[in-house]
Amino acid sequence: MNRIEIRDESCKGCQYCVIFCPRELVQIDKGRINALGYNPARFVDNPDRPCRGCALCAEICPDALIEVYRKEKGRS
Amino acid sequence: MNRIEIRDESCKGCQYCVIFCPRELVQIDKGRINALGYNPARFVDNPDRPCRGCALCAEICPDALIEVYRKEKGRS
Amino acid sequence: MYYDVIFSGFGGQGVLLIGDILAQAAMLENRHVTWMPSYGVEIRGGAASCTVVISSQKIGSPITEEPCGLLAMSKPALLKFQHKVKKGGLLVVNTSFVEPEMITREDVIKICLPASEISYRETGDYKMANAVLLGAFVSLSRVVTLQGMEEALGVFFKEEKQKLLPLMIKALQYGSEFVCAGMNGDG
Amino acid sequence: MYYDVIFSGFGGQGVLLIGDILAQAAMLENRHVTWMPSYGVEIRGGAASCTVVISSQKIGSPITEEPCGLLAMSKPALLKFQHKVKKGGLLVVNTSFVEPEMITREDVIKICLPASEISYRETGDYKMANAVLLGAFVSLSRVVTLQGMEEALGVFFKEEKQKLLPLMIKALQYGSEFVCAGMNGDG
Amino acid sequence: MALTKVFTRPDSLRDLDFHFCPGCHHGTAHRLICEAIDYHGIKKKTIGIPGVGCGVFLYNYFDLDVCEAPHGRAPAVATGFKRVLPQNIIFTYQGDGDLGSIGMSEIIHTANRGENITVFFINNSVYGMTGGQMAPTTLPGQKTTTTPYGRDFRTEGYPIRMTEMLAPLEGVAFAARVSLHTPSQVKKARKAVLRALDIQLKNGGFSFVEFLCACPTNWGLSPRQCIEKIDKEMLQAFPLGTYKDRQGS
Amino acid sequence: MALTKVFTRPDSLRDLDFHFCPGCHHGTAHRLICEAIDYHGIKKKTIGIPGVGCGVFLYNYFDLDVCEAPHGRAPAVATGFKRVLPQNIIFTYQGDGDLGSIGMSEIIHTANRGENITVFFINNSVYGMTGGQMAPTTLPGQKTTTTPYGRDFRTEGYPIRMTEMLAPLEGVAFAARVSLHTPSQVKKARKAVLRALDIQLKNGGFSFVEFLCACPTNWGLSPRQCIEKIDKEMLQAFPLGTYKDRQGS
Amino acid sequence: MSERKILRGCVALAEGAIAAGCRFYFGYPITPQNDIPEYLSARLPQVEGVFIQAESEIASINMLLGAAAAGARAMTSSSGPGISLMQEGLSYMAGSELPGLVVNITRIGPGLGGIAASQGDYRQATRGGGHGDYHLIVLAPNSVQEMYDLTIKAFYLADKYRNPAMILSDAILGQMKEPLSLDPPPLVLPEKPWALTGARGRKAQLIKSLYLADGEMEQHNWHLHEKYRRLEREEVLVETDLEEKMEVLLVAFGSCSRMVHSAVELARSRGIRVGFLRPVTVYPFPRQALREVSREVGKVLVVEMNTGQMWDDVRLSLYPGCRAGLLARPGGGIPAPGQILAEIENLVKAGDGIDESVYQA
Amino acid sequence: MSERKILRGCVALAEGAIAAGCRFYFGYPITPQNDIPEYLSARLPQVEGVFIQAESEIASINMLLGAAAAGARAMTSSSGPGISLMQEGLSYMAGSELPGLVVNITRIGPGLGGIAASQGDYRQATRGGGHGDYHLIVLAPNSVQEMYDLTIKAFYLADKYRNPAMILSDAILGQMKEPLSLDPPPLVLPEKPWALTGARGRKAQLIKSLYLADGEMEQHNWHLHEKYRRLEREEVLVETDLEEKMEVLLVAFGSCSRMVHSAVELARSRGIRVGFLRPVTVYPFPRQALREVSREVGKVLVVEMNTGQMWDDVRLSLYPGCRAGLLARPGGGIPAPGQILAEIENLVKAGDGIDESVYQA
Ligand SMILES: Cc1ncc(C[n+]2csc(CCOP(=O)(O)OP(=O)(O)O)c2C)c(N)n1
Ligand SMILES: Cc1ncc(C[n+]2csc(CCOP(=O)(O)OP(=O)(O)O)c2C)c(N)n1
Ligand code: SF4
Ligand code: SF4
Ligand code: SF4
Ligand code: SF4
Ligand code: SF4
Ligand code: SF4
Ligand SMILES: [Mg+2]
Ligand SMILES: [Mg+2]
Repeated sequence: MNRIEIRDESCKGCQYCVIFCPRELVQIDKGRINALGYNPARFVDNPDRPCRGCALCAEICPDALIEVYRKEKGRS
Repeated sequence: MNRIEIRDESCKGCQYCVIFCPRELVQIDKGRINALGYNPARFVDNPDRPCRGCALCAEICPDALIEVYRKEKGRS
Repeated sequence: MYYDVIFSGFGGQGVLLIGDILAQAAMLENRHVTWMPSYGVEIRGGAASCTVVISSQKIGSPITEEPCGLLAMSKPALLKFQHKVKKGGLLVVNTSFVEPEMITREDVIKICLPASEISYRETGDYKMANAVLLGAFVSLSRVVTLQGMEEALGVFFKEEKQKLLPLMIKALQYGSEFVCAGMNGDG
Repeated sequence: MYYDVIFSGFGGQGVLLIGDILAQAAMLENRHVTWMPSYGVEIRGGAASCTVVISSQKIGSPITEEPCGLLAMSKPALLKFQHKVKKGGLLVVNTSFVEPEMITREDVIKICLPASEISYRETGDYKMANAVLLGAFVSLSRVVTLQGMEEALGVFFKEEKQKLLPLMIKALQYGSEFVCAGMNGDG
Repeated sequence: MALTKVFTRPDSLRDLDFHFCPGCHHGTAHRLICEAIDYHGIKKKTIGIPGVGCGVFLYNYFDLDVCEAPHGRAPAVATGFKRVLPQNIIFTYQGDGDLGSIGMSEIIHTANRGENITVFFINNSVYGMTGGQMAPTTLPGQKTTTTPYGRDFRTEGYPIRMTEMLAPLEGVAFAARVSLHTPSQVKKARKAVLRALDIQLKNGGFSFVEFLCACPTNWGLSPRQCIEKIDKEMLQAFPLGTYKDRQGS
Repeated sequence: MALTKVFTRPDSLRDLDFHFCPGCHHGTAHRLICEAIDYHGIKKKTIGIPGVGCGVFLYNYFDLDVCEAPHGRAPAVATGFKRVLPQNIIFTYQGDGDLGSIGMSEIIHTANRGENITVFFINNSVYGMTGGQMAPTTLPGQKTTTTPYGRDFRTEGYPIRMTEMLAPLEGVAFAARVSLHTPSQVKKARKAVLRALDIQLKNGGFSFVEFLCACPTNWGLSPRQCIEKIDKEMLQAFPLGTYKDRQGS
Repeated sequence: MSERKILRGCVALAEGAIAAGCRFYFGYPITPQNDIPEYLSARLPQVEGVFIQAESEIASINMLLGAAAAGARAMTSSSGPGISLMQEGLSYMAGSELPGLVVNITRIGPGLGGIAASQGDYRQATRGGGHGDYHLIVLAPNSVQEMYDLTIKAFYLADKYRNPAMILSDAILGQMKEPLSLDPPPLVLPEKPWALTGARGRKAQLIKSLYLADGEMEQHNWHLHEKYRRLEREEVLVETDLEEKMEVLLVAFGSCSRMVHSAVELARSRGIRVGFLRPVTVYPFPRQALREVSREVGKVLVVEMNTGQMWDDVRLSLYPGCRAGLLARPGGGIPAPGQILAEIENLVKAGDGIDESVYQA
Repeated sequence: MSERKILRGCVALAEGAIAAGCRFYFGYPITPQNDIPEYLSARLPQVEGVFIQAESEIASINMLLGAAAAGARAMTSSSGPGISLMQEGLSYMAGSELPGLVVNITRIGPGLGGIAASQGDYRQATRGGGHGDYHLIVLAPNSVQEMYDLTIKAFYLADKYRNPAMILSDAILGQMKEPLSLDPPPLVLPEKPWALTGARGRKAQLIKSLYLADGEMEQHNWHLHEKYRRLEREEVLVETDLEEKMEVLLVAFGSCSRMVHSAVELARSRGIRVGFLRPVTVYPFPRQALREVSREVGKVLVVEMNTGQMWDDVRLSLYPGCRAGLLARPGGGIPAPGQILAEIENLVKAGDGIDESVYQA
């Protein structure tokens, strides 16, 4: 149930998040063109290999568009 | 019979030649002031320790004022 | 004879190129001509446009406040320039990218054509939309002859690019025919 | 009242300093005064000189073409400046370095003194020759009082340098006395 | 079960879209610096000085006092600032054209003086802003708009390695080269940025971080291809690492 | 028995007294360069470009074509010459203020381009011509007219070692530091000068010779004391040696 | 017959340089002149020329100094801030009497400025931005054809007078395309016995700007001054389009003169008798020509894309009694023909004796 | 009572800076201004100030830019070639509206030049040697007292107008000693809410010269222009020494005006009615004052130590019908009072309507 939020109206479709998500949960939305004229990235969770909340996608997004939500660990 | 010639009217009395002659054959002529206003260096040969023609004095003179004359070696 | 036109669209749509071609054609027909791209600050942006002035006299300003014609390939282009067009001037709009409702001018000659679709249909490539629009523009404005245009095209599509030449010509002709058909049909 | 004088010699002889002292004395006596060193191109050289102008009025040019006085401590100094001295002006020459025969001007008041020897004799140091000459110059020109000079000296010889002050004063006085003696003797 | 936001934009970074091209790493560098400013809690005493290049509009994005500097001269401007405001945190943000070409003299002398400032250096191997001309860091053989036949080292020289050149200077307390092309490199880069500012906070002297960055537009490559180029070519020419890290005094 | 003249002024050195102060090593450097020009027989194709400093009047002494250059920019001027006249021999002659301070950018980029010229660098640790101000090579603690309290490395930095900085650049074929304070050092210096010009003759790339020199006037020392200072202090801060010697291609 | 092509202004200029025999380019990137180095980086190697991207504008101008001293036709180009950085080098070149071409495709100033068209560097170009008593020869094209022709001319004048020359242009002229005839005059490269090429077959010689003997610098300054006066006498270029009984004379240079000429045509079509004068050389400025023309017209309107820089030159030239007003648009503003026309009409209506006032946009 | 001391001009200037609250100096050695950095390198640490020997003049001006942007009173000094290298930075400072003092103890130009006194940088100083539409505030002292006083004034004006100021002096004034009163006005450092000191307690702010929005640069240029016009209205300083029914008016600035004033005294002692006018601010130039004075005298003689640079400003100011001749001595030549007197006498004899000719030495 971890998840990410992409501010997709500002996304430039560079695909870095797509390339680096270890779970392949980010895709380029070919069916949409945002106001900037790009096909934005989209988070598509997959129950088989759910989001780790690892934030690699966020780390690599050069436009700082990704927020990551993680379920609290027991201990912390 | 090796010897040096110092263009003493251009000498600035820096004493480098005096310092570096291994035979102590160059002296500052305290009794003379040249046109530049300096006490110039003077070559004073000494039969006890004659000039080697080594040109160390000439090598070190920053004003390029010293010429060195050496007797020809037998072989050369 | 004096005519000035603004070609405007997104970067990559080839508006600078068709301006260039028109200028070339005008030169071949022994007109005076200037081609002036827009330029902004040192910052990257999507818009591209150019102004072409054609005249039988020496040309003063290469910039125009009140163009005789506007060829708009994108929404921002239309919005930015349509109000400037001279009364009775010419407005050529690519409706593949612009909704016709966005045209607010009533006092100009308008021609709307879905150039990108036409381009794809006629040449198998979306990229010839600019030529389609240029064909339409030239046929209507008659600032140069269509023949002159084709000759000018030859200057641009040489060597490796030569294979594009027939496509370009086809697109150009289609745009032109589109207009003539309309003219004949409408009156 | 207006007086201008050039002090000139080799670098190291202290001609700039005595110019400075004279200027200081003039200020203490509420005169207008300027002190102007010579300056050349960016190249090292032996000559040094300065011009001091003293006036009861605001001073225009700090440079002079026709000085009232010249104090020459070296041959080049004499050769360079003696022809400039105003007719009837004053020429003070250090004959320890300059042969009196080199003085070609006849239309000026001349005073020749072997200042370096005097300095050595009177103060045990060759270096006060400048003060000896200054003393002579001031006594003859009377542009400032000898007392003013001594006061001015106090400004320059402070702290570590204070021990030089008595020597300086002595040299100054000797130069002055030399002149007065001559004046009395000669006429 | 509650979800915690574990990654978001730093506070010092304004909520504004970057003007950078898709895949340009200027944005990543911007974010990392803002994160470090937030981490150290120095937003209210930091002054940024961008060089002229695609980073020149830094003032739009950083919620800080910012001063423009002539092309290449940011280190001199920063020196002026730091001497007047020794308690403030001063950084420059310069491209490879700005710092390595026209500003070579300023960066070396500022580093040599041990000026207590931090320099962030964006090495994308071209002049981004002016349209992709050769930079001092352009790779041998690389085509740019002013090396249409590829950079020829015989007449145009080899890429200059700024970090290696600066690190030996005594005034330099910290010098590191990082890259921004993979998430793990970004994490390392974060540490270098934090350390550089930390040193300044401790009056340790001059600190320097070089970022290897992509310029997809002027490399004529997709962002994806850019990652590859960095991996295969840039890393060879510009080895990553911390070249110097001296304890602050 | 006949006496042979075994040492005299080189032909390229005009029969004129130097304007340099007593004990100044500019004269020695002048002589060595002229000797090397004579040795290589290149007097008629050599062009000298002095920087601005006490060596600026080189044109009075060298019997060569000589071109003035703005302070610090001799390497750029030399580049212009060499590109127009690749068959000629081009050298610059620059002081430590000229080359190491204002001209830092030009020397580094010229070296990095591997420009096939020779640079003679007179390091006397001060600005001689302008009256003894601090140079980039001034030693820590050294008093100059602009460091009346001694150079403070905390605000003014450490002496910059130009030879060490340039040698690693790929374009550099030869880089050596020599000294002129003893006859045996002068002999070593002669070899370095010869080698540097030789490399240029063979189109080997950029060659560089740094001379440690005394400025008795601005050091406030007698020439004799200067020798000591070079021996005790300069050699420590600026180790002698050939830092690079690449075969010409 | 001469070849006709449509070229961008910057490219025409680059081709002009090549036609003039220039084979050496040194420069540093800056918008809006990058078309020149980019084009030449590809073009020069084709003609065995040398293109160097210098590390800075300071390096550029000094490489140019070196190449010029070696006797070559050589050039650099830049814009605003880059030209400012060249001022020391330009002063040295003028002082050492070295020819060479510097192109300024201006941007807005002061400071970083913008890259839109501006004429704000007129003073810097014509008054000498560097130190000392000197001038550049400054040519201000107003068409792509002139970007080509005047570049050739500039090299010729630079060599003839042994003085650096400048092309003062802007983003409009640099970016726009127009047809031009590539019709270079036959290339005759002058002898340069003063150039330094190694002392083979002659005595060693020098190029320098500093003269040390007594009075030598003063003499050198007068020598340079005499050269500038000769330029004023012999090399002034001016374009005029006059009428009988003019009511008002318009003066403008460079790209701005294009808008002004459009306005002149407009005004004439409305029956106003307007004259037009364009300095083509802005240094030497056509003082004499303007003086003579202004004798016949009481009112002059200067139009500039700055806050009024050439205005000074115009007022220094006018026939006594004649007054000049100013229509100024700095910072990228372009005086549109309509705006100029309105000003002309105001002026005509205003009656006699206009005030020397500034008309802002 | 104020302290009186004999000081060298450069030292007086340095003391003036300290009296004005300047605590930051950045500079690079160059003759004949080395007395300023050398003196301040010892003096500033005594007042907790900072002295930095920059690596170049470019670094100097940009350090100054930084210090000024941080809100400090700061300065640099240089001469000829060094000032040329600062032109880009000066243009940025003017464009970013940053105060700060630049001192030019001029040397001969163009090029390397010599270190003797010259006024050949007048055009560069007053016309803006850098790119774009801007001006420096330029003060030209003619005594050691003014080296002190005008330095204080320059800091004050720079802050008031947020514009860089320049002291335009020369080797004569820099080297000479005169008595002066060290009588600084009470030091009131202005608030600088625009300065960058970190955004504590307020919003983050910017200092920049580039404005991107449509029309913003044009507006910014007019804003700067309005500042220069205000300077012209409110800050002109001029010294006059006039007579009734003057036969000729002499105009000179800086050290040259000293020789000219001597000549004026000489002429008066010979019964010639001569007036004297000295621009103290050379930018803003006293156009209005000169216009008014020249109304009463038909003949003006400009005396300059260059080939005639201020001459333009004088001619732009004169009352219509009044003409100005020029006595010029560039390259280190000093117009001696006797030479000037001779010229005055010629002029008086010449009758009406002198020609605008150049009198060379
Ligand atoms: C003095 C000066 N010269 C040239 C320029 C033009 N210019 C603007 S940015 C830039 C270089 C940009 O390259 P870089 O520093 O590598 O930054 P990037 O855009 O690649 O991040 C240049 C040359 C300028 N503004 N000022
Ligand atoms: C642009 C510029 N700045 C400053 C100067 C003044 N200047 C002349 S020589 C010199 C430095 C001399 O020092 P260095 O290069 O070490 O040579 P040295 O005299 O010690 O041999 C300086 C700063 C100048 N001529 N031009
Ligand atoms: S947080 Fe990790 S797993 Fe989740 S989308 Fe991002 S990269 Fe993929
Ligand atoms: S990394 Fe960021 S900008 Fe790139 S595609 Fe993903 S969300 Fe969009
Ligand atoms: S040649 Fe050698 S031995 Fe002879 S004087 Fe010179 S140093 Fe002495
Ligand atoms: S080394 Fe030369 S200058 Fe020095 S004392 Fe000896 S001869 Fe004279
Ligand atoms: S041009 Fe290059 S550096 Fe500039 S924003 Fe685009 S990708 Fe980034
Ligand atoms: S000042 Fe120094 S460097 Fe210059 S000539 Fe004298 S000793 Fe040599
Ligand atoms: Mg870059
Ligand atoms: Mg030195």
